[in-house]
Amino acid sequence: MKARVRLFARLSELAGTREAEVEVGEGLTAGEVYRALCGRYPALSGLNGSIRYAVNGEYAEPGHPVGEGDEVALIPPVSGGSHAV
Amino acid sequence: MKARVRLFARLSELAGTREAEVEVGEGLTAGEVYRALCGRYPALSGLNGSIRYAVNGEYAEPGHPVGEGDEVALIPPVSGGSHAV
Amino acid sequence: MLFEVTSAVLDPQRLIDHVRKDESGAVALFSGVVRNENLGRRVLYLEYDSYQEMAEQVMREIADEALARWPITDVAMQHRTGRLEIGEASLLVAVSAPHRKAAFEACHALVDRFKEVAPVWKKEVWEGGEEWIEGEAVNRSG
Amino acid sequence: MLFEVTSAVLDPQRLIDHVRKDESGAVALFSGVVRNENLGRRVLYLEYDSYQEMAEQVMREIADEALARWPITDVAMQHRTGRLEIGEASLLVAVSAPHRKAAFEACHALVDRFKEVAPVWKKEVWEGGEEWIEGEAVNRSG
Repeated sequence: MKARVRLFARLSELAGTREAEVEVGEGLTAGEVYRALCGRYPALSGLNGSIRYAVNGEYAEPGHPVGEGDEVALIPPVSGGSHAV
Repeated sequence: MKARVRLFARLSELAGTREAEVEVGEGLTAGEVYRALCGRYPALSGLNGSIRYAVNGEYAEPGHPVGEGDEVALIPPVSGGSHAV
Repeated sequence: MLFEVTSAVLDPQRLIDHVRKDESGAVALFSGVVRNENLGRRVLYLEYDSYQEMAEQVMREIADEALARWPITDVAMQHRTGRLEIGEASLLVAVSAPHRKAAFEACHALVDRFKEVAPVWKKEVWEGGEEWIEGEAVNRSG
Repeated sequence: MLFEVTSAVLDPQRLIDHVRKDESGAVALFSGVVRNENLGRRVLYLEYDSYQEMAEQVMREIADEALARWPITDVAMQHRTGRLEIGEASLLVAVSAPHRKAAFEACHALVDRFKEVAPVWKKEVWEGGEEWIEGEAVNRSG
């Protein structure tokens, strides 16, 4: 049971990769995917307040459930404007 | 003592020419140039209320003096907006 | 700056390249194109006439006004004359600026202003007739 | 409609041709270009990264919003990724409409909206350093 994670821009440089896989257990959320990734790539830690999530290409809350085959993206603040959608 | 007159769009079709010359006496004005032209090209008559004048490439009042070598243009209403400059 | 009334086909890329400077972050371009309908009539083609020298002078003057009013970098304007088919560009206005807001506002204002004051006229030709479009009473958009 | 995130050089003429329809009287185009300065730093070049699939989906969504809100005919958007030199276009937005006001307004709004929500990031590279530009604290115009 795996989900795909995608990293961009500064996050991909910090992690040294643009893609990762995480095991998704029961009830895993987008925020928990990020925390799981921080264990593997400590340089990603501490960005909680600034990153957003997308699940399958749509912006999603940190509490959004993530299941098998889902694609989770960690979205740094976009350069062109505020973070409000 | 001549001034050059230029005609455009509908006016040039009515007159059958894009250019004319008029004798400029003492004190001739742009409006009088138009009236002189109406004598030669009667189809131009009756447009008093709608045409504007340019003397040497600048919008000018009907009372603007016209002298030797000046270029007077009869300007029909432009298609893109009101006649206010 | 580039101000031209010409019978040649207009080229947007040329105007964009012309106005873009190394300090420009934004270029706004307007292209006025011949459409197939006006006031409910099916238009076959248009014919544009112009007092070329004066129209180019008007371009220069309204560009100077825009450069004084907005933080923009450069302006270029072209109007085509002669017979234009449906879909061909009659007017191009390009404005460069460090930031996009000024580029958009100045470009829009320049198009409005040009259409108000420039000595340029169009004749609509439709099936069975034609007419020089003049003044307020007729459609002034597009 | 045309929505593309690509590493290829952007071509304004292609977008203009794409959005123009026979009922269009106006095409407004925005070109966002790399400028040589930001926040007082001399920029050598930029590097753009993007979540391509999502950025193209965002283009589609905001274009649908614009088509619902303004009387416009068509929309096309392109963003370039990878290394871009000073003067190269990073973003093109083209909007066609019967009349110019809607074309200008929708084009401007689409650029603003895209920069707010699209998953696209730029890294500025200057003499001796580089930085991913993120969020509100930094310059958001251009």
